[in-house]
Amino acid sequence: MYCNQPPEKPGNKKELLEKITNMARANSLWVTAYGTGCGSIELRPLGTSRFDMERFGIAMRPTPRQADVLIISGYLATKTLKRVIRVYEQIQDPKYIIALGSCTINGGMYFDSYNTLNVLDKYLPVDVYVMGCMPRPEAIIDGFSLLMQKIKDGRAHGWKHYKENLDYYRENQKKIITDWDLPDYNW
Amino acid sequence: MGVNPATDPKKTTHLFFGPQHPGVTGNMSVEMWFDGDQITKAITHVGYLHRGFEKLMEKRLWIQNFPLVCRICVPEPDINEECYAMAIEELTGIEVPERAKWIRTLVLELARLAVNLMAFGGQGGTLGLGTAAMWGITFRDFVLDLFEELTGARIYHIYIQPGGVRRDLPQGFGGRVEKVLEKIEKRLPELDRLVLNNAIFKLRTQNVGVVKPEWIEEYGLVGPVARGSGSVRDVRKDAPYEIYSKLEFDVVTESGNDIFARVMVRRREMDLSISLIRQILSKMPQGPVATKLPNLTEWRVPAGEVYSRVESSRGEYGYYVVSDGSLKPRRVHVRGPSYVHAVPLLERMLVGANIADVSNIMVSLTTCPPEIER
Amino acid sequence: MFANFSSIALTILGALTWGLLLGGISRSVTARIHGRMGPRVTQNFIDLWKLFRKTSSIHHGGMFWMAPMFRITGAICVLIMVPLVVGQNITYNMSFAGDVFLLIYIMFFGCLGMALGAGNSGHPYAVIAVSRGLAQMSSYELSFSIAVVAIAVGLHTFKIEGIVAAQQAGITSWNIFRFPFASAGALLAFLPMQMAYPFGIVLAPQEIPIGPPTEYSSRMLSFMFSGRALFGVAKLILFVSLLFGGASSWLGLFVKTFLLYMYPVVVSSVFPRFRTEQSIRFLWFIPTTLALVDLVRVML
Amino acid sequence: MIDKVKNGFEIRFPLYKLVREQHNYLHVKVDMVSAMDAIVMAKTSLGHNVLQLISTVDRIEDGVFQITWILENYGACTVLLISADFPRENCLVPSLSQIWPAASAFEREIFEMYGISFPGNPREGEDFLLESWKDTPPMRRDFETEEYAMRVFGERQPREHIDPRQYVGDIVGEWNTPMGRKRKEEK
Repeated sequence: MYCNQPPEKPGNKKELLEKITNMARANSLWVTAYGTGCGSIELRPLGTSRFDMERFGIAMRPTPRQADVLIISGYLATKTLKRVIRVYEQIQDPKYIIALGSCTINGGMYFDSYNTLNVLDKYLPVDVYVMGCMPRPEAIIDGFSLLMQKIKDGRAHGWKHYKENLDYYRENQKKIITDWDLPDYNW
Repeated sequence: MGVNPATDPKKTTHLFFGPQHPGVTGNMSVEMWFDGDQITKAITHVGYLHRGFEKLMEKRLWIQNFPLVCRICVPEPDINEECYAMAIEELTGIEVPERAKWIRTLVLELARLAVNLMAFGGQGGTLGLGTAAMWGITFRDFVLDLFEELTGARIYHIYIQPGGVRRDLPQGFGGRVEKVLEKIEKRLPELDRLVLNNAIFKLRTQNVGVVKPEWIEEYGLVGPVARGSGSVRDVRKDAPYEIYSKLEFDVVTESGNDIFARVMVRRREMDLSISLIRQILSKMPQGPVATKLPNLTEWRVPAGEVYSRVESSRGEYGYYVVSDGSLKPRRVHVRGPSYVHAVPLLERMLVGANIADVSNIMVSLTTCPPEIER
Repeated sequence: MFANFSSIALTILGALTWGLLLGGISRSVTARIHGRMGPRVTQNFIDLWKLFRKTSSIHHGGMFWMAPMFRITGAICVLIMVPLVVGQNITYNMSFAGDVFLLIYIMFFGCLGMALGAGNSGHPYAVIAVSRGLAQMSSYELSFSIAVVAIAVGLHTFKIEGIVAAQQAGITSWNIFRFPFASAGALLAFLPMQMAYPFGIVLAPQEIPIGPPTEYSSRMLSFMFSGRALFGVAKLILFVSLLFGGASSWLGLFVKTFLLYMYPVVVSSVFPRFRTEQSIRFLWFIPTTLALVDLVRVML
Repeated sequence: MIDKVKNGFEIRFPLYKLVREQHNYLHVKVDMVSAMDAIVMAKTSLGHNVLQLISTVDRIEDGVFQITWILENYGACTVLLISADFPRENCLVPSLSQIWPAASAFEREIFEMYGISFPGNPREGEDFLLESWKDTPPMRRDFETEEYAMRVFGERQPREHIDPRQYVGDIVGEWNTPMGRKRKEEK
């Protein structure tokens, strides 16, 4: 009942309040615990003593409902894409995507594979790309700090873009997922 | 046609465990039906990480496949390079210099130590003992530092090549390995006290996730899963490759059949790896580390078929390589140990298990999805 | 009357702040045990504000929305009934004779509300967690109730104020020394109350991510967090009043609640979880028996 | 040890072809009719009672699929590979899932990847690695993965190409080569 209506278009918020909230958002990024690819092996050292992402307020949340950030850690197989779309749409606004690895940018070494996406941007709005195969934990922290800066400046609106151009993204997604059985928009 | 009692919708609950789930090892999922707290049926779903490696390898040159094979197993990539290089050496007859063999064994043992550290802590992590997981991964970082110095990368090393290794050990590398080993050895007893001497850990792992000894041959179980059930099978001992025949060691085996026995096997394998690394460092000969290869862009491997085996931290790893004498391999089939552990064995073990023990069992089998799906 | 209301409002605000701050400190302490730096102490305030400002588009029926309110209500009720600082009448709020029984009931009430709301979300993990949580709650409430009854009977008062007043004759008159077995039972029941490991089966992230709040997000989650912070402080103050002689000054209150809060934090970072039936078996046998020992001793 | 296995094959299947032999390794090729008999014999009387792998090679030029069963003897640690050629058209291979429960998963994968059917496998046709695949089975030699990737995932953005000679020339050569000196003089 609730999943078949198009999403509300986000409006403009009050300026000062939004600025303060953006500061809070940047300093409390909760990540969905979903290791979509091999890059997730470097997310584990990221939590331990040497890198310790909790210093920046970054924490892992087990459910997408409570998270802000979805990390696409590497290539996406078509079977995973379906789940990732579902997870991404269940995250509440505002939400951000960080994509790790060269394979999300342009396919990387899997450019001719029959089962992995080439350009992630066509299917999901990526806020920050971290290059490398695989990116070192320092690089991932750098990507996080870039995202923080974007949020503070109010420039991280991939989620708005996704809602406004939902038709474009849906068309691309349905091209790959031939047996589309998800709701039109699942919240 | 009656309703299957295991999936009767009136009596059982249908649940997807993963792929977005913190308790699942990597990106895989288990679909299960449960009645109360007891699982009545489980189906493993894999394929979320399928990259079509075997197809891509048929489209690449022999040497171009080295960056691909190491990505088949994320926590322990060297085993793939070793296995693939062994298959090529078998087909072409390239001789590996003596020192290269020792270096390869050193790298394999370091990787095994790193994986076991992560798996040992991770077993505590699935039960809520986050401290053990954190410590295990921190100690693993020390080993990754060594890899970074030796190969230039933390995770994917691409260090082993046909006919040797990419470069010699840096100056004073042995001393730094020894330092790291001492550091790990000093801190392991603390981890032991936290995990193995913990009454609740024992309560959760003993007599849980039992692998019956007769399943070993029925399913073809390998590695710590088989050795935790009394098997003494270890490719390093039974069919020694590289220089394992020159090292002194006993196969680690436990007879508990349960998760605790598997954890103990991993723990003792760590000690074994440390002792093997020490032996390698003390006996390593001097000499060249690589054979000169022909022009790699026009390198034709003679036609033939070969199945090469290597013992990884999760068990026997096999590469079935077929060449038709052309520039590219005809077929490379990777047989990861998780294949039988995660699909048929897990489906069988979960029936009758408690819902709280799913990720516990899964981690004790150290299922690694990329090597199932490739 | 006005003074009463303003003191209640101040109590709630202060308890919320102190609860969030304690949460931040406990995250740091856990991080230090892991060998990390840990987050800022104020991290929980930032999280709360961020959650409060997130949009939410989830709807699972009326009970789903009510659940965090139940929890907050339960927490506030406990908070305003327990005297904070001995001797300062302004902090007595709504203390009355026989409030011990009401307290035990109300502590149950908040959790029941949570259970109803989480059950209404329809998520299978939430339902599993609710059944686990209720089973465990019925077992720790038993030992906790017996312990409280033992203390109340021993001191011949069912008023918290009276229980606190009876402990003012120096450190040896604290109930933890006068009723050691009942206190041990109550302190063991304190671990599952705080959802600390080894009794963390309700919020087990590796088994049922993450239990009742699975479907809660944004504003609902922020209410739930503040409810948890309030409830945590309420429980701390209750335990300090029951076992540790109450607080004779503000500083004493902070120190005592802080130390008591750190006990489950430290215990939970070195223990894995029990399974549901193991947890219930433990709670039915050990803390209940301990509490019963003192009850029988008092009765005789 | 491996001689005993070889003798067994010589007695029972005199027409077998020896592919490769080592002290703990034997690869034999039998015809498709006697493949099952060979596997059963290896399991019951030759001690090779553990199924490690079922693999397939698409020999499109001969019009056959070569199926290889890899059996191990855990006691002696010897490997036995039994290969057989099956015609490529309407390929049917007997299933081993009644003998080894683990065979079911291998056979499901081969069905998906090559389209080879294993009559007798109760779970054949369940999705294993792929989801709703409608093209040619991907591991067949006549399936072109790069062409498929271009068609479905779209071409990836071309990489900015830099000619190293020119690039280095721009930086260094400007001052050091005769051409560079000349260019400098012209400036």
